[in-house]
Amino acid sequence: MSLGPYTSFIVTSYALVAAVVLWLIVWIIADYRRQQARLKEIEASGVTRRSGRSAADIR
Amino acid sequence: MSALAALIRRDIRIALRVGGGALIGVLFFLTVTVLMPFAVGPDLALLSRLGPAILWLGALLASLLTLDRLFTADHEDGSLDLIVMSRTPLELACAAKALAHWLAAGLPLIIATPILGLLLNLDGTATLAVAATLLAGTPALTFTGMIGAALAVTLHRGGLLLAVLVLPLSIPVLIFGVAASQAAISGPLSFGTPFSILCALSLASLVIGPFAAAASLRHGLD
Amino acid sequence: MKLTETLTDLANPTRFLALTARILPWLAAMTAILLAIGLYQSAMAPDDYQQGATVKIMFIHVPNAWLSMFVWSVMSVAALGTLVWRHPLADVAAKAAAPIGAAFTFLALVTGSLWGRPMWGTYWEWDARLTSVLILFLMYLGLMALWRAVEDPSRAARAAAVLTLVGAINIPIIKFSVDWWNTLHQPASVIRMGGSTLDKAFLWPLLVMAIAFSLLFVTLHLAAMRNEILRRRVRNLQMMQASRVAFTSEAGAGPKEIGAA
Amino acid sequence: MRLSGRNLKCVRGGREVFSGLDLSATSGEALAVTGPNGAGKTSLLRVLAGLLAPAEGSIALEGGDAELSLPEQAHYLGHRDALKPALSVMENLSFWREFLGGDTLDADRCLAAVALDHAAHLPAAYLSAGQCRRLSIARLLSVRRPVWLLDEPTSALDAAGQEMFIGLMRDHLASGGLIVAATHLPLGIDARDLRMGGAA
Repeated sequence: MSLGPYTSFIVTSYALVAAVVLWLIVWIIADYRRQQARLKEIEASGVTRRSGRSAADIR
Repeated sequence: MSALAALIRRDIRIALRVGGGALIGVLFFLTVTVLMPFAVGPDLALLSRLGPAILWLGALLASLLTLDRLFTADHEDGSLDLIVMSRTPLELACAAKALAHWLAAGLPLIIATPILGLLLNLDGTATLAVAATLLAGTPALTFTGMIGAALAVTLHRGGLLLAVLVLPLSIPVLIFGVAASQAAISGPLSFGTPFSILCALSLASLVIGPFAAAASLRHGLD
Repeated sequence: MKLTETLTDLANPTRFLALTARILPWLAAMTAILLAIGLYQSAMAPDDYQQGATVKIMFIHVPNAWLSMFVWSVMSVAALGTLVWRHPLADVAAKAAAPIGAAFTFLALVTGSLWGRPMWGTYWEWDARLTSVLILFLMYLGLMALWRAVEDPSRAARAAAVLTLVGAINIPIIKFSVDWWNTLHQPASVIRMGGSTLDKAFLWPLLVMAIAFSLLFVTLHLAAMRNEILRRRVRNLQMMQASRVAFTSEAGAGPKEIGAA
Repeated sequence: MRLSGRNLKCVRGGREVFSGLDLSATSGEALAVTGPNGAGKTSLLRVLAGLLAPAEGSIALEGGDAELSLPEQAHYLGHRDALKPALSVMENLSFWREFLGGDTLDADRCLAAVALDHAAHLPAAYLSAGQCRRLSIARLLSVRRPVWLLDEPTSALDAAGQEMFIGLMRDHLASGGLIVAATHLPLGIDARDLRMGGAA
């Protein structure tokens, strides 16, 4: 597969899209872990939700 | 010394947290710059000729408008009283606050410059020249703008009045900033002359700004 | 009837979280499969007789450009949900969509300018379509700044909803003005491409990629909404924690010893 | 240590707030400034704190650190709590502790003394008015200053909070500090009364 004289532009755009999408995914996963950790921490300190269920439980 | 470090850390932290204004300045810079071509037309040759001026005006307005709350926020919640009473000289505290503001709101403008240079069809050298002049010149904008921010505390109002007070003071910085960038792009002057004057202006404002702001704050509290 | 039932069902964040946890893996898998197919097809697509291989950039540029507008419409529906129906998940959806939409818009801009470089000779041309996307990007950033500026999410939600709807009404006006302003602009060829002039060899990969990216958005959006719900739980629990501190001290814990002070 | 003011006169916005005021307080002594609204209690405290210049008269602190001025040796607890809602309780306190400098006390212990130790990591935005006041009081403890200038210190505090604060003021006096407090409520500690506004 030859991409002609503009290979670098094509590769750069695909790489950029991959990078930004990956960054989004990583950010969302990291954010999820962070919120879960904070919920567990708060629950460990003895504060619970009114429903009595664990806040970190999402099922 | 640790008192000043604590003050700088606190101000940067507040600027970056929810409700802080650090990145809004960059957004303003971006918007103003994007607005310009709609006024002057999409002619790339014209835009690249006007580019440094547009970027400088955008940076000037962005750094000025974010200065509005520099002292009024501390005044409203009573922090300013304690800062005035403290063992740290008020001039140094003012300088620390201005430095924190420049780090949180001024530096991002310089980082955003290359992207905006691309939009205005500036080539690599021109973008670099504008970024260098902004790096040398924005401290002057922050430190002279700080005087207006301190006056805003005294006068119990900020916003447009602050802009009217400070904009004339920033004319020299604008002249030499744009002149230096133009010199780097097209000549005929050498880059060095206006650039060193720009640096001198920055250094002078580094001294004058804190003293004027501190004097204004001391007399302005009630 | 079915739809409203589902909507009220989803109004319960706990049930929403449970549903999300169940369908997210499937969505992610489907996105990955479709993306793989789309990428393979794009790689196999022939060169355009005018643009050469650069036409391959279209396969990622067009889906991103389409999403940049689609996400704003999703946010507009959510904004209506906040203002009119007061659906409890609406502002969560609106807030979670903004950064994702901004990312797709950014990608549309960058791929557009990389696509334009061979054609125009510069990275940026004040071309009507690109300029409109740039303004859309600025509006996304402004919306994100608005969300960040107000600490209380339900107060921020109403302001953001108004701004989103005003934006939705204004976007066509802005697009029209920019078109008019740009005397050098080319006819909006995305729609034309989708119609008669676009060869089938390009159409299929483009369609698959567009669906794959839309699924990617749905996946990311659901995950981000889940994060936002958890973030609000953290906030509520922290406020409960704060009020509980007051309660215990009122109950007579009194001052503790402070030693030598 | 002795804080004294002689023949103090304060003018604000062209209006004379008070004049011919004398006051003095020595180590271990509390001065309760009382009087109706508008009598100039807050103005007097701000004059003592160096935030307002007196139109006439002089203020002196004898027996303190000769290198430092009165405001630099004083804590001022005003109407406003000097807290940033974006920062956590701990960040707020440690900022003032580091910024004010001098003789500092462990921040955790200060928070424990005002019963905010469990809230250390919460954003200050979530605190109630009374809790904000407690956090301000923790600031007084975190850095040692011999003179406390307090403006309505117990407003917004609940009964337990007032009790706690009385204990802290007693400790401060016992360790040789002095207090000037503007208040219209009884302070709860033995204090000399400085009545303002009645004679003038």
